[in-house]
Amino acid sequence: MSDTQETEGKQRNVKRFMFLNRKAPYGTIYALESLEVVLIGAAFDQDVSLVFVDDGVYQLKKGQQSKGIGQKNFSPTYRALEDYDVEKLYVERESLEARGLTAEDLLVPARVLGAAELGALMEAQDVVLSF
Amino acid sequence: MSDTQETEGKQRNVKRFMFLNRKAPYGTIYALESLEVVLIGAAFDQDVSLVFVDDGVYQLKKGQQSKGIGQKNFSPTYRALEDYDVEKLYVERESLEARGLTAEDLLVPARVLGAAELGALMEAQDVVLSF
Amino acid sequence: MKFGILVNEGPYQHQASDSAYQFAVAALARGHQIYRVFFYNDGVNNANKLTEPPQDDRNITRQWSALAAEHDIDMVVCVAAGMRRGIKDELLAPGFHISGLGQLIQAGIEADRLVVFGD
Amino acid sequence: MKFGILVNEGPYQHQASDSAYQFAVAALARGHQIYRVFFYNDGVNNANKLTEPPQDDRNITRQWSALAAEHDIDMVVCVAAGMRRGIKDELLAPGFHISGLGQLIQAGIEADRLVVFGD
Amino acid sequence: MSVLHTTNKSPLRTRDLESCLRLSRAGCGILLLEDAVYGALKATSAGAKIEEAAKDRRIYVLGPDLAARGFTPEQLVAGVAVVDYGGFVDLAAEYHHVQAWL
Amino acid sequence: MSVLHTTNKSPLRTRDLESCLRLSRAGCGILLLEDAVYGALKATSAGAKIEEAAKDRRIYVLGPDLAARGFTPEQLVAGVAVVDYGGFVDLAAEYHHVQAWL
Repeated sequence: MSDTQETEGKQRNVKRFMFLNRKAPYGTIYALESLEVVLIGAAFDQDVSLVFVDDGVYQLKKGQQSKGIGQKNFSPTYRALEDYDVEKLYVERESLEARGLTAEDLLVPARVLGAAELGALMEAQDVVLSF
Repeated sequence: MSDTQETEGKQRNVKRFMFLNRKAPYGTIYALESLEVVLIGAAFDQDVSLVFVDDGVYQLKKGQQSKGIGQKNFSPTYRALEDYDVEKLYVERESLEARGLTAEDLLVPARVLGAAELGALMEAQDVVLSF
Repeated sequence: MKFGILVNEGPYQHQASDSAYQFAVAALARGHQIYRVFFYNDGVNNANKLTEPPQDDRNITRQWSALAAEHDIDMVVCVAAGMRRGIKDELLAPGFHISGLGQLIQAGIEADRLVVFGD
Repeated sequence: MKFGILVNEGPYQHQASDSAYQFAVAALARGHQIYRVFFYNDGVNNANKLTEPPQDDRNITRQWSALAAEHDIDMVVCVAAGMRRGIKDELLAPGFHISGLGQLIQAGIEADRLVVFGD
Repeated sequence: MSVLHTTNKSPLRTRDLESCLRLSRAGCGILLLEDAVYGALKATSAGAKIEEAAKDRRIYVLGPDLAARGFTPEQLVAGVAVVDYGGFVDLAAEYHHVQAWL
Repeated sequence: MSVLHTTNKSPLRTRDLESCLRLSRAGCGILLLEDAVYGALKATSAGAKIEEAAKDRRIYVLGPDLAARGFTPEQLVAGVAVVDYGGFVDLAAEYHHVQAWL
């Protein structure tokens, strides 16, 4: 990494990127295309967080079976994020509770944060990508 | 009309068409493109009603000045509807009240109906076009 | 029974076109007729023949074209909405054709039911 | 200051592209730089050179092209989102070019601010 | 038969379902499809409203949309019926007209 | 400076503003643009929430969007500032980053 710094003649640029996901899957494409950005973004060695708020928490719901609507079930890709070293997944507690869900309903481990903590996390970012 | 009936060899087909408008203008195109359907539809001599519910009532708000957002102010077209013999405009009372508006805030005369009456009107339609 | 279908959203971004397609397939399977599918608002983007989604995804445009060919369905792309969004004759996939909004009203008059899919 | 802009919706259907354009114009008027405008999701439809809205309406695609020409702005259409929606090289209006999602991340890294416009 | 109302937005995101319930009448049908299926889950606050509405209206949920989102019919409130696309077509034919709450 | 939040949906239609208010913090800025400008009107129920939020957050309304929709700054709740696109740019530069509530 220090090689890169010297080559570029400046401090290596690591920013805190947050992907803010607030929409349900399948009804719109945002969940899927957000995930596609995350996968590409993983190659850039930035500090990446994925946040699931409101209906975005439904993206991580276990047991999705989308054959009947003619769409591909892309939810297994969330499980592959670990292989891309994307490991910071956060879910808002209030959003889960409003939907009667718990961390056990989710297909990947995600840290559950209350609104106050999550708000602080949002404030600590450099770049927020919303879909 | 009876000429037409004889020519076509069947009873003339007059249906009750309702245009259901529930979205604010400018933020999305639905209000404008709904109005374009109404203008074309007027030539078909059907029984046409326009209904404004929820944020749709904002479509009729007086005083729209859209130059600053680079969009055309299309609200004067609602005033032209009369020339097309489109005269049945309905606004839901509950939607107006939730927005602190009265019939005086609207740029065209529209009949204000409570939810119960409007629900009955909806039931009496043959075709509902939603945008 | 004769169904008319109105599609107000483009492919992929919203589920509207998928739902409309599934509805049409099911209606035909039930022995009903599709009088016309009218594409309006961003719905006109469904007619773009250049669409090429990933191999493991459905090609919505091609699905509509195939259904129209098999069942001789009239698929109309609104000329005004299409002009606004750059969907013109040279871009149309098989089975789609461009016409005026009158075709939508006509569908409302002639079909027994008009079913709207949008956002 | 260097701004990056992300546009997630197509022209006309939503105000997102209009707002993004007005923001870009204002930023340039303030002496800022637009590092890149990235078109993603239905935002890729902004690049369609065939768009031809009514004469009394703005032509959003042409507005972007003119702004890019005047200020030498990099306008990137996402290749994957574009393929999915049929926005390919042959359809691109002047100033737009197709590239990968890496260009969006790069904009996040290089620009001082990334501002997102969508629905 | 009266109207078949359709609504396709999550009631946790938009207020479409509220308006549909306010303006629909006894005897009508309401079909929840796409993201609207979340509204009929026991676990959400919308569920109680749907259960109440089911007393004088017929509530339908599009099964393929429910399954896509990882839920099962058992997780729906009482009094709602699950249909597939063929069932949707049957309903559209059965009611006098179809009204979408977009 | 902390975050500039932006929200563009009418709070009478979606719940985006609620989430923005729930998750934003004291000292941040919130810019209402496009259809979100309706939320800052005195006449709507959202207005009271905005007025409350204005106590520890800076609330901005995009003037051109307000005018397009036929309303004037006088019709906004107390404590909100009206900005034009240039003002939006200034805010985006002033705050540490911009977060859109889509």
